[in-house]
Amino acid sequence: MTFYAVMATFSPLLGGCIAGLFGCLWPIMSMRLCQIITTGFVFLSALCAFFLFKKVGLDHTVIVLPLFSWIDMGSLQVVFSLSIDTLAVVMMGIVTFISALVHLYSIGYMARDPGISRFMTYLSLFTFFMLFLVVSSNLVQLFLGWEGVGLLSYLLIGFWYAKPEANLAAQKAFIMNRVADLAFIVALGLIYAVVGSFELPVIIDNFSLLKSTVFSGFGGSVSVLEVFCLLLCIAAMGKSAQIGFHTWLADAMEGPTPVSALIHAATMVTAGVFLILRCSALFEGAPFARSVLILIGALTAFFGSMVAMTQNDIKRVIAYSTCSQVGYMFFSAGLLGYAGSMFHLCTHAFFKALLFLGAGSVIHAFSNEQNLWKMGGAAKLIPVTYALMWVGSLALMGIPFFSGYYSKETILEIAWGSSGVLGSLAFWAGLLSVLFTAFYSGRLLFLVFHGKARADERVMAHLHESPPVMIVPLLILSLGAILGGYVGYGLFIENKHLFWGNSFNTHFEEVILSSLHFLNEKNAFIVHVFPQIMALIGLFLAFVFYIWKTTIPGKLKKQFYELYLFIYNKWFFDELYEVFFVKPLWSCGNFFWKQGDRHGIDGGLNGVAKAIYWFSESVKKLQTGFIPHYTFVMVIGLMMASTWGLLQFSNLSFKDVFESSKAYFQGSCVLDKQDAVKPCFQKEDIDDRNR
Amino acid sequence: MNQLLTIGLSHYLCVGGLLFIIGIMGICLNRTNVILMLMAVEVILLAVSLNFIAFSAFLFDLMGQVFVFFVLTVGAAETAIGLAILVAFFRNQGTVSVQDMEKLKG
Amino acid sequence: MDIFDGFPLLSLLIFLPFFGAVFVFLIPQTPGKTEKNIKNTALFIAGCTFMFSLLIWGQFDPSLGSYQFVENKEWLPGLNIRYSLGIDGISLFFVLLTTSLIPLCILGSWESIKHQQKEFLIFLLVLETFILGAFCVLDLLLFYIFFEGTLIPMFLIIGIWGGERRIYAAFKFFFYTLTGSIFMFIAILFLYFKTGTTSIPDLALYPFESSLQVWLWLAFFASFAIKLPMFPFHTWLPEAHVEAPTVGSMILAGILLKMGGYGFLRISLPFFPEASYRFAPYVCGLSIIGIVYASLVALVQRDIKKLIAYSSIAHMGFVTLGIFTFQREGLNGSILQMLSHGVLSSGLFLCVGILYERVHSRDIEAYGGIVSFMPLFSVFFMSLILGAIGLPGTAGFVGEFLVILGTFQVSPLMVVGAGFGIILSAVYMLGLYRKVVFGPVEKIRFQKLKDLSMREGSLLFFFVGCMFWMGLYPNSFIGALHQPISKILEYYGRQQDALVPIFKMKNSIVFNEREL
Amino acid sequence: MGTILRDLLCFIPELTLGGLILIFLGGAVFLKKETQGSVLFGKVMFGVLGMVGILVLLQNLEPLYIFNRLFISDTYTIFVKVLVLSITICIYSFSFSSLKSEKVIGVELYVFILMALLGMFMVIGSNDFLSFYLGMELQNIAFYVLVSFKKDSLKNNEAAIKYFILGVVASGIFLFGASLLYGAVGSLNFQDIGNVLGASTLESSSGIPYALFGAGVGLLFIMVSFLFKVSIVPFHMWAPDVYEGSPLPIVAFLAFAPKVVILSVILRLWALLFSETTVFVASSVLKVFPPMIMGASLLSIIVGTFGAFGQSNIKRFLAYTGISHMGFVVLGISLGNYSGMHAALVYLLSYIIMGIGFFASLGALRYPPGFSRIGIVKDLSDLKGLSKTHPGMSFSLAILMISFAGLPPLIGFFSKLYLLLSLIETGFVGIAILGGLSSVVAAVYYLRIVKDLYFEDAEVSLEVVTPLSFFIPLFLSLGGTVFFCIYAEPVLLYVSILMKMLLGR
Amino acid sequence: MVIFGMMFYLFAGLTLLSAFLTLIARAPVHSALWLIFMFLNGAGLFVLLGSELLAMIFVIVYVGAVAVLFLFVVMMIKPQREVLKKEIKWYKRIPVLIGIFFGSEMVFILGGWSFVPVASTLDQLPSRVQISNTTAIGNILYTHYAVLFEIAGFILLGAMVGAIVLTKRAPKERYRQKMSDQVLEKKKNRIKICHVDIRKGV
Repeated sequence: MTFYAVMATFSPLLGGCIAGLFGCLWPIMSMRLCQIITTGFVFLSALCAFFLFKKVGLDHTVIVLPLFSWIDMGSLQVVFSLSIDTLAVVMMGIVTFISALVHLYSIGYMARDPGISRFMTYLSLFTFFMLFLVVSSNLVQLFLGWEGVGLLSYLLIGFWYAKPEANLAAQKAFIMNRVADLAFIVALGLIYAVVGSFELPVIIDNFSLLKSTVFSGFGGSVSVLEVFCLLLCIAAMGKSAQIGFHTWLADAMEGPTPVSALIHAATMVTAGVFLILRCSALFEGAPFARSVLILIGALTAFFGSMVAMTQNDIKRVIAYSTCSQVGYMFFSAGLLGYAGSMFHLCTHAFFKALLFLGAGSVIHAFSNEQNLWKMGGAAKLIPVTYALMWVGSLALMGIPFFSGYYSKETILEIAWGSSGVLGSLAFWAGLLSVLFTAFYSGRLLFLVFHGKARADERVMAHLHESPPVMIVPLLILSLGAILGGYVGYGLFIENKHLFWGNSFNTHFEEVILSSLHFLNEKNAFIVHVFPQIMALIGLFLAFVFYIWKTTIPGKLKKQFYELYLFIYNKWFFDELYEVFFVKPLWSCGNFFWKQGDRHGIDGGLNGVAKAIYWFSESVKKLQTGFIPHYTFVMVIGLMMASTWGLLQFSNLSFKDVFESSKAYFQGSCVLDKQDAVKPCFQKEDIDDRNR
Repeated sequence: MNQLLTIGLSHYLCVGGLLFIIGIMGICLNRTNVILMLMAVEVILLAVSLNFIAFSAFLFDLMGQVFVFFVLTVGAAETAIGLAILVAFFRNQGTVSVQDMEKLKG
Repeated sequence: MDIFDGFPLLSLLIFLPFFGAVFVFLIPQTPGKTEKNIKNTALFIAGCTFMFSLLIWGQFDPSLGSYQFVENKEWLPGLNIRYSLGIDGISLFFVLLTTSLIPLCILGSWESIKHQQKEFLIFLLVLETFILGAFCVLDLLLFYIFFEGTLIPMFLIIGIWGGERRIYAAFKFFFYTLTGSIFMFIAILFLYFKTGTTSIPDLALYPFESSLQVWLWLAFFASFAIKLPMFPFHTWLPEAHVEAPTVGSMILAGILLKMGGYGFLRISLPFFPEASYRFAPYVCGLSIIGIVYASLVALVQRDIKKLIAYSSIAHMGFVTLGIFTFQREGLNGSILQMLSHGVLSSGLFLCVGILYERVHSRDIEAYGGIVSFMPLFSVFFMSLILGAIGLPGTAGFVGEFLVILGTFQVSPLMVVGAGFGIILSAVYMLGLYRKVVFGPVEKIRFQKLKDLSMREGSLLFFFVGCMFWMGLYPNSFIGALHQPISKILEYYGRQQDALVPIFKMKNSIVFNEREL
Repeated sequence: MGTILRDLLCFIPELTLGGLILIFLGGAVFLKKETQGSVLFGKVMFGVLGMVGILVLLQNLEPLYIFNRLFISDTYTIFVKVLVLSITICIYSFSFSSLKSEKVIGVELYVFILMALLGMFMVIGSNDFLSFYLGMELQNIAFYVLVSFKKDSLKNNEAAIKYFILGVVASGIFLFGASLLYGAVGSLNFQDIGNVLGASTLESSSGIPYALFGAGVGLLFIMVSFLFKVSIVPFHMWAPDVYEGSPLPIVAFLAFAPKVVILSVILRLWALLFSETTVFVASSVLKVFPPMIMGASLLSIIVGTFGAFGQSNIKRFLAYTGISHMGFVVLGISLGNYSGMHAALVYLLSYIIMGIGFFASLGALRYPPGFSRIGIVKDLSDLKGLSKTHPGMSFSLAILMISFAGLPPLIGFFSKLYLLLSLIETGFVGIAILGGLSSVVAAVYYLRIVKDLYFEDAEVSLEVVTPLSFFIPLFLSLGGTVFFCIYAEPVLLYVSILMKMLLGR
Repeated sequence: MVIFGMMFYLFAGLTLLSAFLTLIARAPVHSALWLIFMFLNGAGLFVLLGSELLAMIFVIVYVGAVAVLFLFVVMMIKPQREVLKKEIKWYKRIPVLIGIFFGSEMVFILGGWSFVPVASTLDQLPSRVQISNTTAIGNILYTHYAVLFEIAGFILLGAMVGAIVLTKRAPKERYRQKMSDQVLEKKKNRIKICHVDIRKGV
């Protein structure tokens, strides 16, 4: 059993290292061989993951395998280990499965690219880090995987290093993640200060301690648990590109499409959700943090889908749709609907990957053209992709019998079921975003495949179906998109206690979902049927706008131009960050360097140097070379010494000096043998002489 | 009256001291030529020998006078050397005035 | 330990490079022919010093609390100043850092030093003797002699083989450190006068009264704060780095900065506990400012070396932060941070040197698209940049992470300041990498750039390998550090609860009683 | 009659010197060629000095007052005489060739060197201010002539006049002080003065009787003339000009020999008058002297350091550095206690060791024939780029500069160490810090020379003239500088013997 | 007794006056003459103090030799009358003040001179009545201070040699005929045959 666990986690690393070492650094292996090795290893890991899923998921066992002790410092023990429970095994399954398909797909997609072996190594290393993150039991190991994933996404986004935009986007993504990870580091510090260990089970055992220790500052008192969960929430937002930290996701589309498919659809963005679910036990004790989650999730869902409507680049549309779908998962997790959010995560992985890879083959077909307004009328020319895109979009929109319907429906039910303002806010935001999702996916389909061909003839002539190596993964994914919902619902939602037993507490979810069964007739309609209607309305609107009366979008845009601009420019977040963060930092840096170092500290030092030089010049001027001056200085020295000496000698004050000299003038010391010895100036001696 | 006329040791010492001061000031205040400085040196030596002899007389000890004897010889020797250096300087410089001796400074 | 009991191991280690330098000095300097074997002999000497230090590491027994390989001989007849050597966990790793870096520097200087090669190698070996001496010595005055001794060779290296304003930089470097260490010298003499001995182990136990401690602490602080550039005294470092030759700045950043930190650990903390305790908030404040200040200034630098110099100021800010938290994690973190910074910054400077050899310019704008010509170099440069950023799995992370753990227990606000520094380091480091390595190749003159030669490749491989070793398995270092740190923290342990709340919110964090 | 013979036996070195002076003068008469003769006499000079050295060492060791207490001969005098002799031999050996290049030729030169040596021997051995005065005058006259030997250069004459006048004023002050002392104490013998002044605790009732005033002032005047000879600040004005004017070998002789002699006499007086107890006893008249001399020495450290800071002329630079180093030595002496004097002597010895090496290497550097300036190198900036043309010479110069700057591990550092330690032991921590900081400022200009040597490239390619005899002093001083930290016994042993003899009275 | 007092004041006054005038006199010759007058009065004072030998020696050595030497040098150098290059007003002020202050201090010290109880055993010399001053000095000079006497001789020798060395000027290079070289001169190193092209010049 442990063999499978180790093989599942570390085989992508093995594949990546082999391809990396012998593919890029010391290129003795051919490109083809690299692809085969990496894809093979990832498939092997997928196989083991599948086997593990059967073992752990179905037989409800938990595997814990300590690897080596990273830091052992008496009070601080950090031991890297693999601990696989249901949540981990499900995530492993998804990650390895999707990654295998993406590897396969990218063999075809990146065929003519010179750096294919480098690309494959990055992909398999990414898979390894994702798996390492998923299987970790302590927060430091999780953080290591977390940063590894961030690094690989940086490398992959910036894969085509020739394009300056790609580099900028990669750097932006990495820095945005680092900003969020600061919260993670502070959380680590906090947890260590209070609990003293990073092991998740230990932390969860100290739940009561965490709840009781209180930060009493700035007015009210905040429990440590609340702060910890809040920090985790910020970290998750960073990684899953939620409202505050989403700007990097759109720019990440600079990377190759398989990258977007793997990273920005299935795995990395969901790492944030995984973190929250992993620490779900803690979130129960942190109501404020949960409400933040819900708010952020709902807002992102609404924001993502709205912005996606106005994007012209096919990949940006799908990227913003990911953003909104992850928003769903967030607020479902916030509402304690863990199973629902996990289920939506799985189904979303499938159909979003399908959509991305489909978009990839579309771009491939249109010879690397990404702008929607330069495509059109490709339905007949690339019928298979067309069909698959339809499957993906339908699943995305949540049309019944497709996987999206089941998971989105459960989430909306949870939103509706959970009491409180936030629950209903989440529900209505979800509902609105269902409408927008339907609209933009319909828009995407109609612009690409229907209407007249807006691309120039050469592109249209060259338009052809993608090679089988790209189509097969698409087909498999479409199966998942279609069947995944039904199969998953049975497994994830029906007997959630049994399935998720060891990962998180699904009791609350049970309560919410059961409360839905005896809804009155009107509410039941809203919960069960209304979302589907909204989806159909959205689709119909898209059909009207882009097939039937193609002039309407133009008129609408002119009429609400500011609103359009506001939405198109992603609510001006980029410009906001530029003004509030980037500019002040640069000016601050300049100020410190110019004023601080140049004039401040160095100025002072050079000042001292000049003072020394001036003083030495004045000493040299003292030496006038004029003999009387020299003797004059000697006399001064002599005179100073003797006066000072005299004062010291007689420790007399000046009065005494004056008085004794007066005595001198009255009677000088007459010398004769007898009184040669007696000092003249004894006071009584003078008196008797005068008498 | 006779109080004033009985000459004590301190009278001689005062004369010696004043002579010494005059000698030293002679060098300090001298703006003209070096010869005056050499003469001032002679004045200093006279002052010192006066002191010595005054002490020797009042201490009834001959050490002072022997010292003056040697001071005298050394004084003569120094004057010789001083004038020799002065002559050498005069041959090169042409004048003996103190203000010309300012090449070495700084 | 047994077979080497009588044998003066440490003295041999210290003076081996010196004798090597004398040997190199004696090799006749006929141009062309002997160039080769001068370099080889120097490398051979540095190599066997490294082997020797590995032997010492092998012999070292981490469980022993006291100093090991102790030698004690009469030195100056009049004074009770003895020639005593000995190393414990902390100085062991610094010795290893030195002995491993110097051969690499000699290898690194194979082509970059064109004129007067023989003198360069001699100064290098003499410098190594002084550095090793400073780390292995147990007598305060000897420490001062070796501490000061390093100034002259470094001054000459910067001065003779440096860039345009090398003289200004060499002078500034020299007199900045000299003024600081004059106060230390007076303090050492005062200590000798007060206690009658200058041996470090005895002075650590001597109970100084607190008013005296303050003055002595300040004197030592003046010297160490300048050497390990803390915020207000750091302006010499960028100058020295920009003007020093590649190898010079490798040594300067790699080892010389560590002497300040080592001084704090070896002298300031154990000798003057109350004073260190009183000044801890100010030092932590200064180091936080240092981190943020240096990172911000690094953002706007156009010269690569100056950027890396400011980044090393920020990293060293972590070191002082870690030391003055008086937590076990803090101290471990600061030592690991010093070791990792030693490896990282010398690696980075080597990369800059390699670039400089090919393009002869240090201005960032002159670069772009290196990766298409030098892919291998870009990979090594990337891994070093990641180490500098402090990505988990690399050496940079371990140090910073432990320092943050330590600082958190003293005051959470400072952690935010330090964290801000970490983010900024990511910004300017990646900015540097993007501008230099990535980007389109419009600067035509890169056509003839060739990738890393075998020598440069192996050098960089060592740096990267060492970095990953420290990042992935730091336990190999922490084991040996346990005893010395607990010795240092002996005094501070008791003070645990009476922490001076620096920026701490008025919280009632109830520290459950953790064994220290 | 026995005593005269015994005294004469102890006086043999001085007598031999006297005889040699006469022989040299006689020999000079029969000389045909001017230059060829001086070479011959140069060789003879070596042998002579060696012989005198042996004679000095043959003296008996236990203290002996000769010529009814005018002179004294004990181990202290022997050691100081040997020290002075070795200094003269070293200076003479390296300056043999540089004298010719400075056109200072003629047999009389050796006569006056011997005369100066005779004067110094007398001063060291003197036990009475009278014999001290005569010895000092003999030495002065010899130096007046030596300094003004190059009579055709105007600068040299001006320096000679300045030295003469100021020297005479100083000896005038000395005489006046001696007369006052004689008046107060009645005899000029050191022992009598020691007994009268040192021991006499004064009745505190009516204050100090005026005679002791006179004695105090007299001693003060004498101390002033000593400080003049050692060029301490208020009386240092002559040093820079005389050093710049006179030829380098003479400057070397002037910079070391008289200072050692005077400092040995100061130490002897100090030991007599200031035993451990009386230095700061309030009642003694002598409590004035230590603080005053400490003030003077601090002033001279500061003036010396900052004077040398902007200097470009080498000899003037040497003058100012000499002043600052002597300031340190006198600072050590002014502390008055055992460790102070020990530190002062160590500092003096290390200054001599380093100084001779420095003078030797400077003396060897000459301007190339076609250059605007001729003879021995004059300007510090001419040293630029010496490392490229003469690596060996520049390396030795650099070592000496670094040890002058007081950087470990060379001898300069240890001398400063002893001094600052004794300062701190007597409680003057503030002054120790001041001393430290001034040595940092001093390090600036010492390292500026190292900068010139190594970092700059050459403007003028200097020639190096190194006769065989040049290497003896250079290797001696380099050896002393570098190996002090390893094997410090000889220097410290020498100093401790001097101290034991001095304080063991 | 009175006459002694009068004589003292006469001599002392004249010495001080002449010392002052030597240093103030405009022409160096006048100052030399005043110097001679000063020494005479000084000798007078010595006689008053009872050391007539030294008085006489003073007259001979100083007045006879040294002052005359001064006159020779003054005649040789003929320095112009006092011509001041730069007249500095302040220059006169401060040293004079210092001088007066120093003088008063000196008088204060020397004025109240009193003898310390002489602890050391002075070699009590016979009172001045029995032996004349000259014989007394002669006695101790050649017994007690014989060595110093010799050394004084060396000092004078040094001074003399020094004076000669300093003032001796090397004889001018005069071209003497060397008969032997003239005789041995050969033809070839005197005449050189060189081929000159037309209109080119050597």
